[in-house]
Amino acid sequence: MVLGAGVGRSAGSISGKMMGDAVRSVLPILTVVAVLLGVWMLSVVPMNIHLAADQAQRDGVVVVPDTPIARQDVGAVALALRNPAVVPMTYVLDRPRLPGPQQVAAELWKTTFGVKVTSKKSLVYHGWVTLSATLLGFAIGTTLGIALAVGIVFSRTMDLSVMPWAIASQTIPILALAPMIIVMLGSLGIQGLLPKAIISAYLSFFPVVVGMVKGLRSPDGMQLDLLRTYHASASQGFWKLRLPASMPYLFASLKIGISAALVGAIVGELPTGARAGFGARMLVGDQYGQPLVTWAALFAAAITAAVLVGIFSLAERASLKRMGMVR
Amino acid sequence: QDNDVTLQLQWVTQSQFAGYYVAQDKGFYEEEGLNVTILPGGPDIAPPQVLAGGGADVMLNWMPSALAAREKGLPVVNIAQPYKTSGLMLTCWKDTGITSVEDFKGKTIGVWFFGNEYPFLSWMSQAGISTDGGDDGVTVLKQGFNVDPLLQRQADCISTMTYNEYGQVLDAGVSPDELVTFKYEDQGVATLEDGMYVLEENLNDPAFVEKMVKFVRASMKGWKYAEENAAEAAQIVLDNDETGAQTIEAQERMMGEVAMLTAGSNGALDEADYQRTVDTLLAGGSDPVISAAPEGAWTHVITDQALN
Amino acid sequence: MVTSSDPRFFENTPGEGPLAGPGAAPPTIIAAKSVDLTFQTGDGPVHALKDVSLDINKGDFVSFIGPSGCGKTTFLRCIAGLETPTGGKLTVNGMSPEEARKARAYGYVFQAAGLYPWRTIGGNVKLPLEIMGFSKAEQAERVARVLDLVDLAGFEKKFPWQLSGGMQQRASIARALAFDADILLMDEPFGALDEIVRDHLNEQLLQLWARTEKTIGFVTHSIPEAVYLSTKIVVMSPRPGRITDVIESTLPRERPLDIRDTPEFIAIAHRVRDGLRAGHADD
Amino acid sequence: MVTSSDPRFFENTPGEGPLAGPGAAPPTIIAAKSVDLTFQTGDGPVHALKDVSLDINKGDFVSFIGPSGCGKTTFLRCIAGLETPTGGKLTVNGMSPEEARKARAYGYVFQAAGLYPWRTIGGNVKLPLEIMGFSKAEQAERVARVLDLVDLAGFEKKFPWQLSGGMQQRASIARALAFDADILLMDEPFGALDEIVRDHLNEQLLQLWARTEKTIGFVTHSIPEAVYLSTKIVVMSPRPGRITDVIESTLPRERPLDIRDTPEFIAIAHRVRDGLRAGHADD
Amino acid sequence: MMALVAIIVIWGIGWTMNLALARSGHRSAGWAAPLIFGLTLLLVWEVGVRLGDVSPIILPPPSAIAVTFMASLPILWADFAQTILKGALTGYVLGAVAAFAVAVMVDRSEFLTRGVLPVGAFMAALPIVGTAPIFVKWLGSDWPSKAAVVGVMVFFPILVNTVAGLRDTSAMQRDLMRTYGAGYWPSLFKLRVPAAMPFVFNGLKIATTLALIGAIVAEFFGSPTVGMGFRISTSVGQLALDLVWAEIVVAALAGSAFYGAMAMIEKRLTFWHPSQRK
Ligand SMILES: Nc1ncnc2c1ncn2[C@@H]1O[C@H](COP(=O)(O)OP(=O)(O)OP(=O)(O)O)[C@@H](O)[C@H]1O
Ligand SMILES: Nc1ncnc2c1ncn2[C@@H]1O[C@H](COP(=O)(O)OP(=O)(O)OP(=O)(O)O)[C@@H](O)[C@H]1O
Ligand SMILES: Cc1ncc(C[n+]2csc(CCO)c2C)c(N)n1
Ligand SMILES: [Mg+2]
Ligand SMILES: [Mg+2]
Repeated sequence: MVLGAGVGRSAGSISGKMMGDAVRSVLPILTVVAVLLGVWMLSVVPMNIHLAADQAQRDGVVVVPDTPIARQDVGAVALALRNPAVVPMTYVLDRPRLPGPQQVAAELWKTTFGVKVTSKKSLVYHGWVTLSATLLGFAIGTTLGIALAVGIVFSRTMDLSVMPWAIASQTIPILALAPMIIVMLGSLGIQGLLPKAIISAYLSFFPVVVGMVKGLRSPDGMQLDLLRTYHASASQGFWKLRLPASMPYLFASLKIGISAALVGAIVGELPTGARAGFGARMLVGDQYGQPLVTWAALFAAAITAAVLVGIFSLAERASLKRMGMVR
Repeated sequence: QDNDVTLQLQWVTQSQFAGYYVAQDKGFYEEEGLNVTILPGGPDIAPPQVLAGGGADVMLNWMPSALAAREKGLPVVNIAQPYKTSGLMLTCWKDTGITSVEDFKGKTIGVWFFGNEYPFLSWMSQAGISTDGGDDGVTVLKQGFNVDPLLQRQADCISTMTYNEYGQVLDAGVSPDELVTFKYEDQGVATLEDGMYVLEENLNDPAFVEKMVKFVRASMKGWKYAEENAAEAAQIVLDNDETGAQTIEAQERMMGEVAMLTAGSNGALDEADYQRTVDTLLAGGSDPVISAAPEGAWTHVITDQALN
Repeated sequence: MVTSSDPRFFENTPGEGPLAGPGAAPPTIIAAKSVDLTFQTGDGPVHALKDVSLDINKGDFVSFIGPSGCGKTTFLRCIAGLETPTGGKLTVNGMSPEEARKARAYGYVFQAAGLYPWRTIGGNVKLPLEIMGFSKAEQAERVARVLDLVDLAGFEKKFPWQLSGGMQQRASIARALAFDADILLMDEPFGALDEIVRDHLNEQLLQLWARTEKTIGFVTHSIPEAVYLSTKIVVMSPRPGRITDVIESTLPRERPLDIRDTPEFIAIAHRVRDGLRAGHADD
Repeated sequence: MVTSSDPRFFENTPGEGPLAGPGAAPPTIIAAKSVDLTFQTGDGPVHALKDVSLDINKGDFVSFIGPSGCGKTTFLRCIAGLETPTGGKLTVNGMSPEEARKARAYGYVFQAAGLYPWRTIGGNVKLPLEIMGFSKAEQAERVARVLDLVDLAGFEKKFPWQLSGGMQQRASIARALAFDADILLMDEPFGALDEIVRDHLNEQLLQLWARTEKTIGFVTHSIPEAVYLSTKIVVMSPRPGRITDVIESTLPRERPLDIRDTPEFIAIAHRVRDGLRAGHADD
Repeated sequence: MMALVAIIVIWGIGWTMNLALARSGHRSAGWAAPLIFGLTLLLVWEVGVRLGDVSPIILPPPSAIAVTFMASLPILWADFAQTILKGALTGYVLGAVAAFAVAVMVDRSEFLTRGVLPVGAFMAALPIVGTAPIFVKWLGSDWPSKAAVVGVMVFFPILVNTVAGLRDTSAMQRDLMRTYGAGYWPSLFKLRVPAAMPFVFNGLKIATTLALIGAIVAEFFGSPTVGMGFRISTSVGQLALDLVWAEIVVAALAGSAFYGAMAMIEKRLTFWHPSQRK
């Protein structure tokens, strides 16, 4: 969790810092992405060479060794070296073990910009299906998480009794509980968005609780003592000390919470009948042997999360700056 | 409403369930005055559970799974059986040297679980092959939702349906010559697949029975239409697939294969098929899937009315 | 060791308390009887206060002086109800320190500034006023006034980390003065300030005290400061922390800065220094 | 405003630096020429140092005194290479402060103690010794010695938060003394200490300085302390932070405590006070 | 209706007991309060299921789960060993070591930090539903693929926390190191690593629950015929919900123990941190 990571400490000019920050981040990110793409490109050959060799042989190319079973015993790199002609094929397989980045990019492009956004083939359409459950779940989860954290910080009873069970709740594999939740809600007549949102909330509330408990408890002894000398009420202590002190933690929690909510919404799409959304795309892409569909949905989901997290980062910067907590 | 029927499928939208989608799309249900909701399934949906929870009125299920649920205390009853023949088979690489059941020993085999493992377990126990691994038994893998374990050669054989996964193996570029298949039908261990089941207690309600009569009648009409108009049926299925990831080629081929399995049935359960299924399940030796022949696990009440 | 004059000069007679009329002996506000406090630490208990008895009357200006670690901070915290003695009895206005705290009897200046980093200097000073429900106009007026008093006018909008150490300390003094508590407890408030500012603030503090009849508890390390400000100087000694001398000042209440050159002043300072030295010799 | 004597008394002649033989004028160690430093803050720049020029020779004991916020800490940090001036030139031992820092030329005592909370007092003092690769035996020996020097023997195993403010401050002094750097930079090291300990540590520091010929930069708010310790007193003034006076002490190097009553001492103190007061009047 | 009343009454009693316990400040409160809370929860569940006539194939009562649990110990143990000991722990250690190494590496340069953190965040948002099938395809059905899924899942929280922790030093603490002219390694081991510990443990604690979920859920996408995820999904299909819940109990116990162990180590290593002091 990013707890406390939000508190910037670097010295430097404040004016124009946000712009400068964004710009200064572009090059490093591009560099890291470029390195990862390079590694990815390189990995494609060994990952796919056996499949490509099988395919090539079926297409009439001479491959050594000349039976699939014999090739099983040859290392990927060795096989590639002995059959250089097959190497280019590893980048264009229909069902690769590891698709080339260009294949994923093409699929992403095609299903995002190449079709109408209302079409079932559009990732924008599926993105919205997933996103709506995510946002609802996130709202539920965050509200619940903050409420629990406040309860835990202010009530010793809740602190003692609830926290261990909140931890235990997270060790329960959600995918195992999900069908039961769906069935139970279904028998109560609740269908559609809400069941997915509940699973999403279940995954997102925990990081928020942990982060906010830590944040609400972050004021040091002297800061608390000061309020004691004023005989401030508990609610004043909350609004004037604990809440502002917890802001960096809150944003860190929100950023983790929103990714967790997205993962939850996707996970929730399987037991709700995998009809639409990123999760359904991943599943069906996997089941019908279309790895590109799966990979594209996977990346689309991660990009969505990155955008959501980015939005919170901006909000974080803006409000921490207003609070004088970014230097 | 009293005309509402909810149907729980046992997998995602595909031509395996074409009859129901066709009946819906062609207005057959509407003609009967029914308002039908079709719930797609998925890797995480146990139709009997949905039925028990009141989430659906009718479910599709494989008979072994339904009979096992009955033994577990969920009294489900087969009211119609549109699938006459089993489409389940094991598909193996030929180059593993497997030619007969005996050759399975020492091999790794992918099996679907989630209530779909019963036919395989019965078969193995009838063949006297242990499923706990070792040289004299088979190593069982819980198979995911695709045919990768075979393609990646992590398994020597995997479970496939004639109408779906087998085609996917071929789509991956594998030629049938490279494969050996074992159809459960041919091995004499076939069990009934994709029947319609309802809760026993509901059958005491005449209104429900009447609704089911209409439902089965319309569904069978849908099935027969689908068998005759495979391309159109496949297109209807495709239209109903909300994921947008299915292809028309795959669904057309699936429809063709499915039609061969449904062809022999008018919807009524054939008692002989039922008996063979029960016998297979009971033959499980030390580890039978069901412990005693079930009573009242099926009824002709609905089909008798629907088909006349 | 220097034996002290009896600190329990006035007996604490609660009935008489804050109600006593003018002319009568000023009522006892803070009464400590054999206060003990032991901290439990990883390697054994630390006896921070032992058998501390002291009466402070309304309008007293009491300085605490002593080697570092002798329990000055700890005792001040006990008075403010921030620490609970493990033995003895301590009353404030006839109530327990807890209750007095709840009646908002204290303004407290901590040894470190302890400003809230998310509030500007002005916002920090305003904090107690918000909590105690002053009107907006009153808040603004008071903030301006006390910031001016500590020479921080113009820094209202800065954040704490943009100020030097001494400026932060002054802001925290302003914060404690803002709401006019009856009892002011100050833990080395002027430690980080230079002599000139210190003199200035000393004068301001004396004026404030004379004007308002506040009761002040004041920790300092400076002997002249203690003598200049106090009506009563409490000398403490460490291990275990205890009072070794209580000196009643004979200086008049009216104190120009050059009182520091009078023989009387020097005599008192001398006695304090002797007490301090004795405390050190104990080690 | 008081015009200062020219601080650039000795011209900085690098070649002569630390190499100059005995008898020669002591070499210039720290040379600041028109150092400027401006902080950018949310509401406008703060001119913390403006046109600061100063030479410090080997073996000098230089005190910095001035109202809070006048840039004492900032200048000390510049010398230590912890802050980079935005203008002017600053060299230490002929190198940039950065380089001197990397050559471990400094022992630095910060205005706040800044002990590492996960280390005991002993562990904190040992830290620089570990980093600089002293032998285990040497480490133990030195830790014991400097802790004794600051009167903290017996607290070796305590953690920082178990000590009073003054004790923490002393621990941080011990830490800076432990490894015998050539240049000691101390930012109000004795601010939280009482007069007795302060006198004691002042004496110790003078002895150490006399014995080791260290060069010392020392920030203080106490005029007597500055006069008692220094060979050179630098008076600063705020807004913008600048040097207003540099006073070369005429006191002998040998300084018993009672030198503080001599007319010479009082005269210097007077000059410092005037300088300080002038700085305040500027506001 | 009756069930509802009974549930409310039981809940009230449990909560009152806890209130009293917390007020008393008794030393046993630390373990007794969650226990009472848990027992209350179980009782509510049992009574709710029985009075509400909930089918056991939807939600079995705790008593039935307990019986199954005791009867299935060998199965549960085998599954535990496969999923937790092999899959989750291996992945957890691999992910943690990798995250720590990358954090330390990246921490040397502002450039790399700016580049790696967003990319890491991107990785954290890869849902297990997508990654698990891919790793099963690459590494097979047995535990290595589960360890990989776990490794990927725990990598990011630990990375982010370690990076944040390595920077969570005050300006003065860093300046002190600078005045010593301390090189990279001394200031890493003597300042940044100790200062990072509270954060690192934050990450490690959160990662414990992730590791468990990851290892179990990944088995849904292919596994040998042993393992907690395998058992759960298979048993759901067989409507053996009591066994499902027995596995969930194992998961919750193992997860809490794992988390507790981390919290205990944290307590011992970061005793100096304000949040641990009181
Ligand atoms: N929280 C604590 N835990 C353990 N020991 C403590 C704690 N607070 C203070 N002490 C110990 O109590 C003694 C008195 O400390 P106190 O802070 O009252 O001293 P002080 O007189 O204010 O010193 P200074 O002038 O240095 O601030 C010291 O020995 C200190 O080590
Ligand atoms: N990081 C910073 N950002 C902005 N302004 C700063 C910063 N540090 C110091 N200043 C400003 O620079 C000026 C000089 O500060 P400095 O800390 O050097 O004062 P000082 O002489 O040490 O004061 P004191 O005696 O109170 O410690 C002050 O006006 C202060 O507000
Ligand atoms: C978790 C799970 N695994 C396997 C099946 C078996 N199954 C029954 S029908 C069908 C579709 C074939 O194309 C499949 C895969 C299932 N229902 N649920
Ligand atoms: Mg103190
Ligand atoms: Mg300073």
